[in-house]
Amino acid sequence: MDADAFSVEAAGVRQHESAWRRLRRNWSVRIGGSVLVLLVAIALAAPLLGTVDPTLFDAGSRDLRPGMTGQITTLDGDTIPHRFLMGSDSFGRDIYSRVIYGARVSLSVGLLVALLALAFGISAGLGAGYLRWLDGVLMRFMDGLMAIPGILVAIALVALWRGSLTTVVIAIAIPEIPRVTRLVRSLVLSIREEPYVEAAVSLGTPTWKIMFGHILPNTIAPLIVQGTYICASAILLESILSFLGVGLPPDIPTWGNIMAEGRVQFNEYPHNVFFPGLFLAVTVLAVNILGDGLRDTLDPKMARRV
Amino acid sequence: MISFRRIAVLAAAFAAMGASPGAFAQGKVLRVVPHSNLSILDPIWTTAYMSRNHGYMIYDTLFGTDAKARIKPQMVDTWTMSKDGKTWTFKLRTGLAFHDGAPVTSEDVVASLKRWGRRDALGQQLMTFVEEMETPAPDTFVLKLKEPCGFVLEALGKPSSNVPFIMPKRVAETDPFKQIDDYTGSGPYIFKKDEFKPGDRAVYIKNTKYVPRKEPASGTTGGKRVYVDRVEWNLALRDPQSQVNALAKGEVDILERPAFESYGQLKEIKGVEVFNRDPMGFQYMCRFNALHPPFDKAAVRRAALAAFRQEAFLQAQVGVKEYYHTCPSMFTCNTPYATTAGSEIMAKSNMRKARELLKASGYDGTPVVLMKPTDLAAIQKLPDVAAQLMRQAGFKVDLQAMDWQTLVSRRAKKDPPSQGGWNMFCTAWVAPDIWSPLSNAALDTKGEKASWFGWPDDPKIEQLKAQFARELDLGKRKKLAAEIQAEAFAYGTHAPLGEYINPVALRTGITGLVVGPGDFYWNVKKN
Amino acid sequence: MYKFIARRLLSTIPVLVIVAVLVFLLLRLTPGDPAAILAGDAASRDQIAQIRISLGLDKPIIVQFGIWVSHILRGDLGESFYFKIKVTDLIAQRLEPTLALASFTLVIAVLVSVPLGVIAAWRFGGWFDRALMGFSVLGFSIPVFVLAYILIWIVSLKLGWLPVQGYKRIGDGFWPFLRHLILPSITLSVIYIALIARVTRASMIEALGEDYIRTARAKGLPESRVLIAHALANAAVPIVTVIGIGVALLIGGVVVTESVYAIPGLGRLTVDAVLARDFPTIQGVILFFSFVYVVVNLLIDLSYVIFDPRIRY
Amino acid sequence: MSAVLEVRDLSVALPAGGDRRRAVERVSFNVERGEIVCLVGESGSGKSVIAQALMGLLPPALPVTGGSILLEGEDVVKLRPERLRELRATRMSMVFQEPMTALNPVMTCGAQIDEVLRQHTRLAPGERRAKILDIVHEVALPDPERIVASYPHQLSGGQRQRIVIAMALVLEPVLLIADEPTTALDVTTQAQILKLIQELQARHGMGVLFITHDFGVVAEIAHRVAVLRLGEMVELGAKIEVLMRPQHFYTRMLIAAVPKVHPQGRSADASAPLVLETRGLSKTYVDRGWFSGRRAVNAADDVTLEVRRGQTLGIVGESGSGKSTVARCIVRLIDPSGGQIRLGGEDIATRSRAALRPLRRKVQIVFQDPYRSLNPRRTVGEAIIEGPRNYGLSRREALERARRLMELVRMDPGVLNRYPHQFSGGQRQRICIARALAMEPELLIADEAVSALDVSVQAQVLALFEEIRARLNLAMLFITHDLRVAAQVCDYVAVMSHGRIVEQGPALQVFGGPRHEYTRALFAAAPGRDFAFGAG
Repeated sequence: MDADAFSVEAAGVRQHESAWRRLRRNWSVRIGGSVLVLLVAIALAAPLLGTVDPTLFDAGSRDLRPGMTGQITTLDGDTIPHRFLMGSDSFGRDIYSRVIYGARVSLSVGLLVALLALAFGISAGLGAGYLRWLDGVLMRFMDGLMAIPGILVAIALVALWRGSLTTVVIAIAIPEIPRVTRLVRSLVLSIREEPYVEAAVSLGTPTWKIMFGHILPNTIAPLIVQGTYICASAILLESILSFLGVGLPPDIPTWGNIMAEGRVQFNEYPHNVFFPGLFLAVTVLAVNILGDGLRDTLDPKMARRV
Repeated sequence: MISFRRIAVLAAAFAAMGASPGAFAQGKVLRVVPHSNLSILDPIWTTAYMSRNHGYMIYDTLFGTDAKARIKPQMVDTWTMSKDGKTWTFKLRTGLAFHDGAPVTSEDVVASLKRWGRRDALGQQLMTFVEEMETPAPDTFVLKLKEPCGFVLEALGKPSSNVPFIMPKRVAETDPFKQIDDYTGSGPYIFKKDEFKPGDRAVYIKNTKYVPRKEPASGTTGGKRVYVDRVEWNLALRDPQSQVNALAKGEVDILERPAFESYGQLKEIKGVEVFNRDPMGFQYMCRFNALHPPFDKAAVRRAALAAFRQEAFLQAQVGVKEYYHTCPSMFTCNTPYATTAGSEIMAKSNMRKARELLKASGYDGTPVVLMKPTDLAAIQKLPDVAAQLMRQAGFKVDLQAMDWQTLVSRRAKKDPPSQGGWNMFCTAWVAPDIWSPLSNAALDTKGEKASWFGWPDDPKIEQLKAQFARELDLGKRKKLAAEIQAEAFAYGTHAPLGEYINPVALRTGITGLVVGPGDFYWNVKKN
Repeated sequence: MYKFIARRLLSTIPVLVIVAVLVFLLLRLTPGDPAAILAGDAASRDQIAQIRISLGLDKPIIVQFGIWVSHILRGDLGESFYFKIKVTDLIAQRLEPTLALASFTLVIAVLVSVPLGVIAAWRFGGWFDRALMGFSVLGFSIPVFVLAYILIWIVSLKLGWLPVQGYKRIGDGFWPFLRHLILPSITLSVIYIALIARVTRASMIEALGEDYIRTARAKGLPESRVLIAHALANAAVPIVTVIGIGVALLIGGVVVTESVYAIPGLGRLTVDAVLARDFPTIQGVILFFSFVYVVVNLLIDLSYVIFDPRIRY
Repeated sequence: MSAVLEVRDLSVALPAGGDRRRAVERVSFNVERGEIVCLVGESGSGKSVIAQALMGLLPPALPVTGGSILLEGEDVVKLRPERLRELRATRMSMVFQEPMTALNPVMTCGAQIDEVLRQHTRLAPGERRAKILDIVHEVALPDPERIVASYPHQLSGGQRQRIVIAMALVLEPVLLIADEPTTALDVTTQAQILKLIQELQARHGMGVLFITHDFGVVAEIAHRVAVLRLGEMVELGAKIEVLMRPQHFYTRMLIAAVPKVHPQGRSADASAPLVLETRGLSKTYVDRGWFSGRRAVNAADDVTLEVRRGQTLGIVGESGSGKSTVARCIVRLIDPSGGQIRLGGEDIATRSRAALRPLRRKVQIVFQDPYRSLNPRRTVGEAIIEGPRNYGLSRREALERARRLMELVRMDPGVLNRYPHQFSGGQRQRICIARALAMEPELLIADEAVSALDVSVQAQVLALFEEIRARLNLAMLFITHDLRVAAQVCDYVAVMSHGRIVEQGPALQVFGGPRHEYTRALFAAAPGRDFAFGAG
């Protein structure tokens, strides 16, 4: 008699295979994930990939086209011949090394911004979703923050606080916080109405345990998805800040800085913009594709929305 | 459904919003991309070069400086100096009129000089000699001095900021510490106030009533003849690549200061030429802060000097071979006081020697705080080169990027680098500012009392400079200058890094650009 | 309905107040002394102190805020340190190009993206849908300025079709006005198209899954009518909403686009002001943009009344 | 009589990865003019797929792979899309399950009916309007003028369903397909809609294919019945034949599972100890907007009831009657605004959360939706031991208890480390019961706990509740909208309407002789109430 209950609803059961397996089967996740893993590997292994110190230059080797050979003088004063795989910039720096090392900065910016925005957003969102007295004040504040176009906040903050990794990350993260907060809050508000949370209440589970044991874990999937989008837009925004001259100091090799410096002679030496631009676009694309894949597999409800 | 009538109404509303008087420009328009933004329209209130250039468009001057640095009369027709040298009488030439039609009178001149005399450094000095300014006739004014003064004409014909421009009396009576808001001048162009949008554009139209002098134009002197109907300064076009593109497409006529990186492209473009109107050009230098370690020691400064190969700086910063040359002199090369004295340490720059010097100096590894401006393309690569060369020599370098505004306020601080001070920065000078030991601010070695930042303390230089000032013989002066330079290199006041020019780029067919220390737009023809 | 409108109007007040507080704090709590900047290079300590007093910077911060707000309420945003004119005048001067660029972009974006999104949703999972999704992800991934350079290089320099830079007032003739706007607008619209097409597609897919679509089909209506009268009409609210939210994106894009194309609009003004540390202008522009953003989204919220009768209470 | 619809060997494929190869497997049946044929089956039986196939509305993922659908001789399967569109609404029409979502919310009802006329006729606007008002009048909607100008959200569910019916019938089709048209409606509304369909069918003489899972409805409306199981037709015949003498074991099982509408008549011991007692319990929701005035809604008003050990009190009511509010107040998921809740003599209505904690375990609740009642990220074992662990039981002991309880609810204790998504709805509901029982409660509340389940599963879970109550001597509060279910398990019944209890008493008494007018109306509306399923 009971066995029949199995078969009748077996159709429903089949579709709920484990999230991990669905992830691995999803093409977006596969493509975006592998490209990203590759980029991270490149960033980590930068010194091993035939690069030189990305800040080193030799004016005699300036404006070389990709593949040409020139020379580089090391900090020890030795002059060594060097093949400029992606050409050199108007200083005579090796674009290839700068792009490879730039991956470290750009990826860190993306990751740190996402983590920072999520950390603050989650705290604020949990607070607003669970503490009624905090909700009104906090959400009005977030509404206000959200009304200021993010890029303006970022530009103003970086320009006024002077560019450094910390300030750039903070400045890009701040405008993202209200969005995360809103998301977390709405998730908390809807999850706390779920019967399994009510069941936990009636089981005598203390509030903090419900918050961290029942509610937070169920917000993770949409938050990971949101995190990837924040990461992608942060990498992009960093390059825009650099382009406008309010990003990280120009001697730090970020993709945005390489492009910002190369744009002066874009028509003549497009490789200065092309290679970092390509890496940037591929990275952002990979993160976005990964985000789409994660959303489709982890958070089908949201998938229908955007 | 949106009806056509509604679209028409919308379009009309749009048109009404966009329409501005005189927008339908007639005749020849010269479209110029100036080197910077024009934000202040009072050339007496500020020393900004853009405001000076604006002044030359709409005002005229009593005297001017020609291409060979000689003072020539401009608004003045004739002048006399009394025997005792204490009374100067000037007669204005005929036909001078302001844009509103009123004739230029001596009262306007006196009021203008008074205001200038409150703001300009040289003007202030002149005013200490002036006892009285009189206006015996509308075309005559008289300077009565307390004692004879040798630089009356030099002051009145001063080519660069602040220039004693002649304004109408009512304007010149504005508080010198407030900006004027009436831009009536008597110069070759008339300012279109209604079309001026800071950060967008400034427009000048030909002053058809202007009477030029007979002589050919030279520097700020001679006949300021106008061959175009309208000059538009494009203040919005700041992106270097866009500037080149716009010039290539003929959307603008002149780029005042193309980025060095752009010359390679500019020379390739058909219909575009490059022209240098400031032959003496600029000199680069890096300045040490002698107050704080590690550059409080001459030996350390000299180690840096030994590391600084001028070619490295020039090649990275300028790049275009024909636009730069190394110059071992602290005084502009190819000018009277140029010398090689004491320059061996740089002229024969040698990294091995730099390392030895640094080791011998007892350098303890204190990082050099090197300030880098991020928004001045003409000098922003120098600090990077300096940093790399110094690192190669064994220095520790803390390269700090900031905008020029910040750099300027920070370089004035005498605090230690750890408390918001600094060790080093790089900059560029126009030739006339440094071509003599007296004008070269970097050679002010009065220690903390020195007028320029870095505060080197070398009484010997000061003593030689005093001698130089009193010496009248050119040969002896040259010798003194050489001695001064040798001592300066030995002390390590600063590192001269070579010289460069920054020619304008213009469309073929634009001719007649005036050579001189500013960007002037009379005499320019457009085909 | 009037209650809804009144409530929505009143609810923008706290938002604007908080915007004002944030903009004020943003700049007042950053390092750098406005007085020193205003005083210029050669100012003495006394002069700076003098300027501090004249700017009211010596007063307690709360008093400064009060003064500042009272000025704003009187329509006075102060005088630009850098441009030396009233910030309100400055904004007025720079408004037209930005307005033209933004509205033109908006028109292009909506005209292109909504049909694309509708078709993609209709052919959900087909090649068109995949291509559009691919394009939209790509649109999010290319920095605006790189796109701008590529477009200029191809369209203006190689093909010579359009000007490379600049802005012509509509008073200078409609055709020059349009010619100068086309390229910047296309550049700017790419990301916007990507965004709106994505949302259109998603909300269309959701709408197409609703029961009333099945009802409409069961009535024997042709597909076009099902798509537009039923699905799109119901998907309108999220689409219109994202157009409003996208205004923030547009403002960000304007800042970059105007810099590349040398358009003397508010975006350029922002960059110039920031680089010059022109505090009153930065505050003014951010405040203005935020105000526009709030108003646009207010209007969009009010437009729900048209799109969704359920809101009319 | 001639067949308006002939379905022959219809097969519809399922996409790969489904639980079976075909959604519908070689199904054949006729619908004659003037006849109502009921398609009956549980969820997943393929009955709705058939309905959509008839209209040509199947999604591309579910293609017809064989057979034919002849509508007045024309094969719908082979028709060009244009012709198919012509037939819809003119020859065949459809009425859907969810009246709340079946209408376009941004179009007035009149415009939606008008669309049909504009699409399929060349009538002038005035004629169309007259026709619309006619049909709206015919489906017995009051004030047609106002209704036509209304948007769907301004109408009640029953009214909306009437609009859908009006839309379907305005062009007098020969075939009406009704896909569970009353399932989402309250029982009284359901009765009205069923009556309307019967009347209209009789008046217009069309064929009706009526799809339902509810044998009560079948008994009420059908002429003939077809029973579907997993896409196959297992039985087809006249109503009486199928309901009274089912041939197939599955049909027999289904019919046996239908709860009887008459209470079982257990003698309730009125002297058993009182577990729960509410006195004047009320809950008022106050909507205090910023700018709108106060609006108060009495969700529960002066509710007084008692539950004794070993006995079940059923609260019966339609949606919005406040029955769930009462349950949630008792568990203190929401705070009552007045009255007392006495649990074992102690009033918990106003206790603080902290003070409430020791008493929490005495009352446990099982919710309606088995899919949302378990945290998807926790194993069922974790779910069951959560409560006992909160009250200090060691993990080992708690797991031991969980295993015992799994056996009690007829589940394999070995599956404790699985996640909820690996179980069916019925199984999850068993797990929820185990979770509640793990607290060793004195009172178990079942809030519509079997409403979301198919009738066969429902019967099993009901039996389980009954067994547990008896075995553990529990007090139970059973909340349901379904009179049959209430009759099945309750010793006492309270009938609620608009937040108030209108009648309560022993089940036998209330069911046998309802005194309150509302109760009588409710009972009268229960479909198939006079039908003795399988009797004979």
